Order: sequence, then structure tokens, then C-alpha cells
Amino acid sequence: MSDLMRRILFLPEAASSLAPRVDRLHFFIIGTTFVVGAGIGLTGLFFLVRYRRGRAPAQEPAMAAPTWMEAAFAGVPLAFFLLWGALGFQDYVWARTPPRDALDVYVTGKQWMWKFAYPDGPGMVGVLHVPTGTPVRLLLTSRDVIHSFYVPAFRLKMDALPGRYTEIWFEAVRPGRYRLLCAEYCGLDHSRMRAEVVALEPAAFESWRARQLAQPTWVADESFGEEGTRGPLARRGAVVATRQGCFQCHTIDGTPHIGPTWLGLYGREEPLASGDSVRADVAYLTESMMDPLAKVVAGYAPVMPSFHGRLSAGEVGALVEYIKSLQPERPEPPPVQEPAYGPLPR
Amino acid sequence: MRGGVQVLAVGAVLLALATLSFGLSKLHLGAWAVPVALGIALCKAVLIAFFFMHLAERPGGPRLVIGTAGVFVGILVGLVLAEAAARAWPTLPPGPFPVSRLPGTERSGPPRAAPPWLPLP
Amino acid sequence: MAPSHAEPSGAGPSYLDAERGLWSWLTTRDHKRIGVMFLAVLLLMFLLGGVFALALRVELLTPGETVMGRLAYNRAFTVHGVVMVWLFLIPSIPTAFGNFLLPLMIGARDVAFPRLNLASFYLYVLGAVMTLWGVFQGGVDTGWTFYTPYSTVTGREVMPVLLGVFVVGFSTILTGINFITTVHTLRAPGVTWMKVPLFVWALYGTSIIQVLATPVLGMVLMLVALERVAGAGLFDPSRGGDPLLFQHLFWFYSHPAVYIMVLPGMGVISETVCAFSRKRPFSYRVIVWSTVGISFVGFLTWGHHMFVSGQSTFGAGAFSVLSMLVAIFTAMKIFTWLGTMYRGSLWVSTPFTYVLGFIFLLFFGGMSGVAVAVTSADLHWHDTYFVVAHFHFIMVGASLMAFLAALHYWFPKMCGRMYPEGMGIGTAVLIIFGFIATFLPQFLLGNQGMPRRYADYPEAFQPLHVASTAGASLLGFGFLIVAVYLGWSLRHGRAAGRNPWGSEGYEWLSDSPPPEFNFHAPPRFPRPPHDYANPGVNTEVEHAA
Amino acid sequence: MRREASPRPVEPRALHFGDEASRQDAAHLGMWIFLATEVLLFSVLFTAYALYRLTYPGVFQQAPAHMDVFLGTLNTFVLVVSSILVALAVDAIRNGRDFAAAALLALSVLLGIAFLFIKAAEYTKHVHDGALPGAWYAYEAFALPGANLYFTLYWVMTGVHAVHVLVGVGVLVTLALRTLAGEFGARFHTPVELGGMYWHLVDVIWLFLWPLLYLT
Repeated sequence: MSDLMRRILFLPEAASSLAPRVDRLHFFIIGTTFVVGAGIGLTGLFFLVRYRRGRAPAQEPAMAAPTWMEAAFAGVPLAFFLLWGALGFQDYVWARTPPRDALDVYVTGKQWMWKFAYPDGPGMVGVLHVPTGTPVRLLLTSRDVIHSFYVPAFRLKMDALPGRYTEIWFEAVRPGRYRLLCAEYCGLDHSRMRAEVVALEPAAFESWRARQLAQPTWVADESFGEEGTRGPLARRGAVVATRQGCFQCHTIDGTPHIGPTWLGLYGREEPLASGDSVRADVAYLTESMMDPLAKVVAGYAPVMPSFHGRLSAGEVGALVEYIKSLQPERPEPPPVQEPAYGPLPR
Repeated sequence: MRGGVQVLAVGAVLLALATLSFGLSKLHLGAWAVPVALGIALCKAVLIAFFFMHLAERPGGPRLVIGTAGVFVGILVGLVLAEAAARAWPTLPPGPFPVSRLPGTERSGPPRAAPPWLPLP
Repeated sequence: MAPSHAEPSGAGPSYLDAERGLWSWLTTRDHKRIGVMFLAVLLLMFLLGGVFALALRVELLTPGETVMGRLAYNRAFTVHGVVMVWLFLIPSIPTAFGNFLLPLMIGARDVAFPRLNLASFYLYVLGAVMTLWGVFQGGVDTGWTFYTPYSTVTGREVMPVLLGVFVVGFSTILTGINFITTVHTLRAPGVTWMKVPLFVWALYGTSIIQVLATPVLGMVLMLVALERVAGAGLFDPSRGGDPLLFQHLFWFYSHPAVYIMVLPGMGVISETVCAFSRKRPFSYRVIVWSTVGISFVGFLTWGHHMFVSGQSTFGAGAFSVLSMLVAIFTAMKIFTWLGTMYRGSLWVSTPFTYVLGFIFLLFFGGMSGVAVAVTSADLHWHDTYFVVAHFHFIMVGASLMAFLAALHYWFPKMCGRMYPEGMGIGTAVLIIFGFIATFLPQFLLGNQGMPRRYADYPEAFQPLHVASTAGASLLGFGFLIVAVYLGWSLRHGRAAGRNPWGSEGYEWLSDSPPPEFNFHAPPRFPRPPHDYANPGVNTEVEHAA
Repeated sequence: MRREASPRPVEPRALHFGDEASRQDAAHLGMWIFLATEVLLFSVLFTAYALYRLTYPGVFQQAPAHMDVFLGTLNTFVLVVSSILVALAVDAIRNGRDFAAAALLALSVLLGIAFLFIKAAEYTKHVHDGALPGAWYAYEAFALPGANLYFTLYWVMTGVHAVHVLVGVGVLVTLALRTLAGEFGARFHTPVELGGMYWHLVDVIWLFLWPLLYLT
């Protein structure tokens, strides 16, 4: 029955313990709406046919609503609405109150990617592994603007706000891969800020976790590129890049933005929009600054302005040197991302 | 001339109330300081509205309007405060907290220095 | 009354012919001319917003890039939202039809402050120009909600739009002040509070919201501007501020703004449903009190936009319950309209077709509103296409249908000519059908989990998007037909006569189009409006020369 | 055509409104609605203040120690006295003493300007301390989390208020000049009353700002 309703209403599968609760109320509300809506539509049509001008007496019947009917107009819908409100609020409180034994996961939203970190384990970008049948508490925060963690199959959504943690919990009931979307508008690539929740059987999850602890997946480290590791020319390049506004479109931490990231760019084989590919060497980097539309990397809009005449030869060299210095290393697993503050004094 | 006397009398009360506010602030009433100060301010506002802003002469529309406005101010402040006060730890912001900007818009936040037209010592 | 101000009785020049030339229009203080000027500009804005709506639908035809890139899409939906919400829907019915009809409906000669009225028009135009300049020049990509911190960090030029919307808000406030004062002080003898026409009640309720909510929006926008210029930090977590405060303040305005959009529409429906059922309203007082109730309770519900934003569970529960209250008033109105039709003598005309569409669509819009106000269901629906479909049902399905009903119902009043009735009914059916075809798939898309403001989407969502785009083209085609036949009727429609609908509304007592000062002689209203049991009792006083 | 016994409702003829009484009614009502919008405008700032006071209670309690309470209090008395003068001016014009009214209005204009100068002196002091709003905040003596927000609110609230004082001064100057020119008298003085109401509102708002920012 529920599955049929789900199919009719285009709902995704119910993959969390919250989903059937939400769906049940959903069906109740939609069912009532359709019954009453059909009633109203049919009544309107019936009136239209029955009381069409010419059929009914032209003289207005003296008629006004009796008070009890006025009260019913207000009272009956109100009773329904409040019932739904109460049922929904019960589930809402349930969904926002994590059980004590929940597994903590720290979720960081960032333009335009999701990062996940376990208290004891490595971080992941774009894929969240969770065990089935275990409550998982998410502590969400954002590095820049507001994002929203949304897994349709779990019927679960919570905003990730910069500068604070919000929390929500869920329990996946079936192994599988579930789509994770950003539901709060967050800029250019809002619609591509997608990730995946991979629910594993508890045993499979444990072995995955053990494997990860032994051999952490690579994560771009924010603190990469400290002053000490760079030569003077590269440092100058960093200054030039800041001054010329390169970072409006290019990142140095591996995140794709309006333009390709500079992290690991030097020496990389880049596919071009024209279908060819090019090796990002000194020549290509210099050409890109002077005539950026000549060879555009696939997947990026041809929006880069030309810096011909705006950069001196020395500055170009410094920039190239700086990009060269941005090579990924295999960093330590990120430190545990605990909220770094205690309860507020009240 | 009766109106003039009334204005002066109300004015005297207003000045007295202002002095009272100031005096009470020296006593450090703790948790009561804000409600008491706002209460006195409200008294002053009512006096001004009724006697200086001619509300006493104009029942009906104007009283309704300003009363409604007061109610809505109460709703706005009250509901926002009620919601924020009920937020569970850790959702209240703990204070200045580093937030990374859009790449490249670091400069969109103005510098921690005075703008050119406001010379610092 | 000094008898020296005798006016010609009988057929004098109408307000359209009283003075001639463009200059006389631009400097007029006649509420009717100001209403017509508003209408002209509003229709332009609607055209602009509609073109962008179609562009968005075309882009969403396929996943990935169809006709525009992601940046262009983000800018386009911002233009669509800003233009439709702030430059069309919020001012639409009050400034165009309200200005034209409010004084006529209470037997007044003009609004209370005619110069303020003209100032309101020019402020609106100025604000619209600033806003449009901003959205096209700077390409604002924040969405119409300007959520912080995105709106304070985005590289696009948000400032002119903030200022433009601020100025438009000021224009709204002036109109609101004018309407409230007019209703309070300028009712003709005999028009007591409980005999005020229902459309006037709706405008009155709307004006209360406009006056009390708009300043809040103005100040919030100024604070965002300050944030951008001076890094004020009030909404910026990196300086200790709280982005949720912005959402609270923004929705304190913008939720009641939904009622600014829909209340006048409800007034239009209350008015027309009586006129075309040949019956007095089933319960006048229910409509009146629900109008006042909506304008009050509408202010208490803003937090239901923030159930998943990190607000407290207590706040969510409180706002959820309060939201249920406001839905009641809408339900009461729907039942009352149906009751009005019961045992009436229904005249199936173009406005009445829109009325039927309005009632049906408002019901689903309202119920889906209740659904998203249920806290747990909102965990799934918040910021998905379900919400998009919900508010389009309210804003297009209800407000715009009411706008079209008003346009057709008062078209003869405004220009003295009729439009082709058969064509009107056919187009109305087409528009209602096109509307459902556009937005029903969006409800299902929301169920499926498609978030709003997505330039690109996973392929699973495509079939429903295609259906929605097909419906949208039907809808656009319908609007085109309306524009064509109304434009044609302006010149070539047959003369309407004073009261083509045989309505008992007060506004039909004067000529169509009305003379410069609305009535040739002071009107007398011994009976309530919509009193079809005693037709023809309300008259203009025969002028005793 | 007969006249209604009561001044309202108005005959919709002749000069738009039936008589001077209903014209005054409409003007006052319109002005009150406008004042209501002003109240709501400031309520945004009061809401922000309340929220941040809730979030950073300590900062807001200590903050008055970093304010110039003497100048703030002086300003309160300046504004209240100017309000009294305006009320006296309205009383004078109602009784037909238009020269006295103009003089009283001029006096309150002077007090309004004095208010702005005192405010400017305060602002200068804060600038010297580095207690600037938002991103420019650099006040070493009061460097707690949230202190910058207190000063942002201080600058915005008093700044918006100062703009209103400035507008009010403009209004009062116009009214004084028009009174001197003999435009108003015992019969017609609605603009003086309305302008006075605006000035009183500015005063009322300061009466709330003062305890919140300087005293508690």
C-alpha cells in the first residue's frame, strides 16, 4: 500500500527509519487534501450546472450562513490542521533528538563540496559511509555560506550554517548508495554540490573503517602551502595572484571553482573543451594568462579575462613558480573536528 | 493658557523620570535593570504620545494605529527572542569564528583599519 | 455644502477625456489615472518576469546546460523572483485596481492624499528602474531572498537592487497610508464599516500589512547593504553575528508579503463571486473577519520558513501551530465563496471562470501550505520543488487568476468597452489548464527530491521537468492571447454601457468610464453592496440644480 | 444639499474633504500611520539588540563603562527639553501667538543642533578609541567576542536616529520660517502639529536608546 502510494507520488524509496514516519503523515495529508479538493471541485461544477443563470430563479433567495455553520467553517479544518501539526511535531522532535549511542560524523559544507570526518578516523570528500541499523548523528557546519544537507531517500534535511553547529540524526535501514544534495542556494555551483551516502552493513562498515584507518583516503589539506615550504619567487607569485584577483576563480586547495584549481595543476594532463588535451607546463600556463580563450579546459566556461599587458614578465614567472609549488602531498589525516567551544555562560 | 500649564507639568514629569532612570542606573539593579529602565522609558513615551502628540484629543484611528504598531513590535522582538533563547547548545554562535570566504573575495571584508576619511590616532 | 460647486449632471467627459496630452497624465492626481498608469507599468513588469520564467523552464528541459550556463541561470531566476515578487505581485492589485476602485467603492471623490499617491507611483518607477538596472548591470545571483551570508559575500553588485527594493517598499508604504486613511475618513454617508465592499476590506487588510511589515524589510535591506559596505557583522558569523537573525527579520516581512499578494486577490474574488452569482455573500462577517484575521495572524507565522535552518525545536513548534491558524481563515473564505454560489444564478463569464479556477487552485495552494507547515514533512519538502509549486499555486494560481479576473471584470469600468466574451472564457480555461500542467509536475518533482534553484539536475528528474516546461509554454501562450484580445478591445470593443454586469457593487453606480470626480452627484448607499435582493436601491442623488 | 450633523462621514464633494475638522482627522491619521512605520523601522534594530544581548550578556553589561554616559545623558535632557518647547509652540500657535510659536520652534531647532554636536563629539571620541563598527573595530580596551557587535549596534542605532534628528531639524526650520511668514495661525496649524509629532517621535526613540546603550 505504502509502496504504491510512494510510486504514485514519485517519492524515492524510504531508506531511513524517519522516512516511513514522514511518509505516513504525508499520505494522510495528501489523502485528505484530495478528498476535500475533489469535493470542492465537484461542488463547484455541480453549482455551475445546477444554478446556471436561466435555470434558477432570478430573484435572490434571502439566505445567510447560520452561526453554527460559520463556526464549522473554522472549527473542522482547524481540528485537522492542528492534528497534523501535532503529529508532525512529534516526529520532528524525534528527528532532531539524537539517541545517546549515536555514531558522530562531522559534516562540513563548503562551496561546492561536502566533507565528512569521523571522530577517530580519516576525512572523506563527497562520500559519506555509514553503517545500517545504527543511529548516526551529524554535526553540520559550513566554511562559507549556508548549505543544506539533504538526502531525499532519508526524508532528511538540515542547514549547515557557518560559525556554528547544527545537528540531526538518521538511521539507514538498508545498504545502498543514496543521493545527497545541497538544498540551500549557495552560489554558482549550487546545483552540482552533490555527494553520496553509502550505507554498509555494520560488518562491512567496520572493515571499511579499518581499511581507511590503515590507509587514509587523500584529502586536500587546508593548511597546505605554509610560507616555509616555498621559495621567494613562489611567495611573490602568491602576492601577485592575490593582487590580480586570480583567487576569484581559482582555488589552491583542490576545489574546482569558476576556473580549474591550481593545486597539482603544474604538469597535469588537462582535457580541453575542443576534445584535445594539453599538458599544463610553463608554456601553457603563460599562454593561458595572455590568451585565455585559446585553450579552455573542458568543463569550464570561457570567462577568463586576458592579462596581456597587466602582468610583467617577472610577475608571470612568479605566478608560474607559485603554481609549480602547489603540489599535493599526502597529508596527515585531519585532526578530529570537535566543536572547539564549551557551553555558553548563561 | 491651560494647555501651556499642562505641557509644562508633563515636561516636568518627563525630566523627573529621566533623572530617575539615570539615578537607578547607578544602583546596579542586576537582572532588573533592563526591565525597569524600559518600563520608565515606556511611561515617558506614553506621556509624550498622549499629551504632546495629541493622542488624548484623538480617540479612534490614531490610537488604534499606534497600539497595533506596539503589538507588532512586541511580536517581532518577543518571538525572535523566544526562539533564540530556546536554541539548544551548541547552536548559539560562540563568538567570532573563522569563516572562509569565497575564493578571492577575502578583500570583500574591509580591512581592520579605519577608512581613509576617519583618521586613527 | 456650498452649492457653487455644481457639476454637470448627465454625460460629462470621462476621466480619460477630461484632460488631454501626455503631460496631463504624468502630472495627474486623479486616482483613476494613477491606477491606469500603475497597471501599464505592472503589465510591462509581468511581461519581463514571464519571459524569464519561460527561459528558466527551457533551461530545465534537459539536465546539464541547455541554453544557459549556471551563472546565467542563477541570475535569471533572481531576475524572475525579484521582478515578479517585488515589481509585480506585491504592488499589482492594490496599486492598479485598488487605486482605481477604492474611492469609487466608498463613494469618495479621490483618495485622502492625492499628491502622495502620485509620489508613490514615481517612487515605484524609480525603484523599479534601480532594481532592473541592478539585476541587469550587476547580474545579481542571490535569489529574491538575499540570504546572508551569501548576499554579503557574492561578487555581484547587490547594492542597487537592495536600494531599488527599498524605494519600491517606500512606494508601497505610501499607498498603504493613503488607503487606510481614505477608508477611515472618506466613506460616503451611509457606508458604515459593516457596509464597506469586500474588496475594500481586503485592501484595508493589505494596507495594514504593507504599512507595518515593509519598514522592517527596508531596514533589513539597509543592514545587508551596511554589511557589504562596512562589514557591520550583524549577520556575519565570522564577526560573531547570526545569519538566522536575517532570516527572522526577512521573513517577518516576507511571509506577510504573501498575504499582501493574495489578500487583494481574495477581495476581488469576494466581489466577483457575488456579482456573478447574483447573491449577497454567504456570510459577510466571516469574510471581513477572516480578512482582518489574516492580516494579523499572517505576522505570527514567519518561522515556518526556517524549520531546518537551525532554529530551536520550540520555535519550530510554535510557528507551526501559528501557521495552522492562518490557514483557517483561507478555508473559511473558500467555504463562504462556495456558499455564495449555492442557489444563486450563476453567470458563466470570463471573470467567473477565473473565480472558479482561483477557488480550486487556492485550495490546493493553501493545503500544500499547511503540508509544508507540518514540521516533520517540511524536513523533506523544505527548499524543494514542492515549495516552489506550493507558492506558485498561491501566487500564480490564486493572485494572478484574481488579477486576471479583476482585469476582465473591471475592464469595462476602466475603458468603457467590452472584450470578446467567448474568447475570454476559452482563454481562461486554457490558462487554468496550462497552469496545472506546469505546476502539478513540480509538486511531484519536490516529492522526488529535486531542490530549488538548480541549474543542473540528476537525470532521474527529467520527465517531470519536461512535463512542466510543456505546461509553461501553454500558459505563456494563454497570456499572449489575453494580451492580444484585450489590446484589440481597447480600440474596437463594443461600448459597455454603465453597468454591463448588472452588478450591485457601489463602483458601478457611476459611469463607465467614470467622470473626473467619480460621481456626477453625491451617491446614496442605503443598502449594503452586493444586495441583489433589492436591486437598484443605491443611486446617485438626482442633482437638484 | 444638506450637511451631515457630524463632521464624518464626509460629503465626497467640493474640496475633497467636507470641512477643516475632517481634513485634520485625515492628516493626523496619516501622520500616525507614518509614525507607526517609523516605529517598526527601529524595531528591527531593537530586535537585533535584544538577540545579541541574549547571546553576549556579559559584553552588553560591561559596555556602558566604555560609553560617555555624561554626554549621552546630557543629550537626553537636550532632546526632552526641545520636545517640551515644541509642545509649547503648538500650544502657542493654537492660541494665535504665532511669533511666540516661531521663537519656540527656533529654540528647539537650536537644541536639536546641539544634540547633533554632542553626538558628533561622542563619535569623535569613539573614533579615537578605535571603537568603530564591524570590520573596523579596533578598541583594545574592550576586546571581547561580541564587543564589535555592541558597537556596530551603537553606531547603527544612533546613526539612524541622528539622521532622523537631522530631518526633524529641517522640518522644524521650515515650520518656524513658515510660521514667521504668517502661514499658520489659530485657525490653520496642522503642519505645525504634524511636524511636532515627528519631533516627539524622534525624542521617544532616543528615550529607549539611551537606557539600552548607556545605562544598563
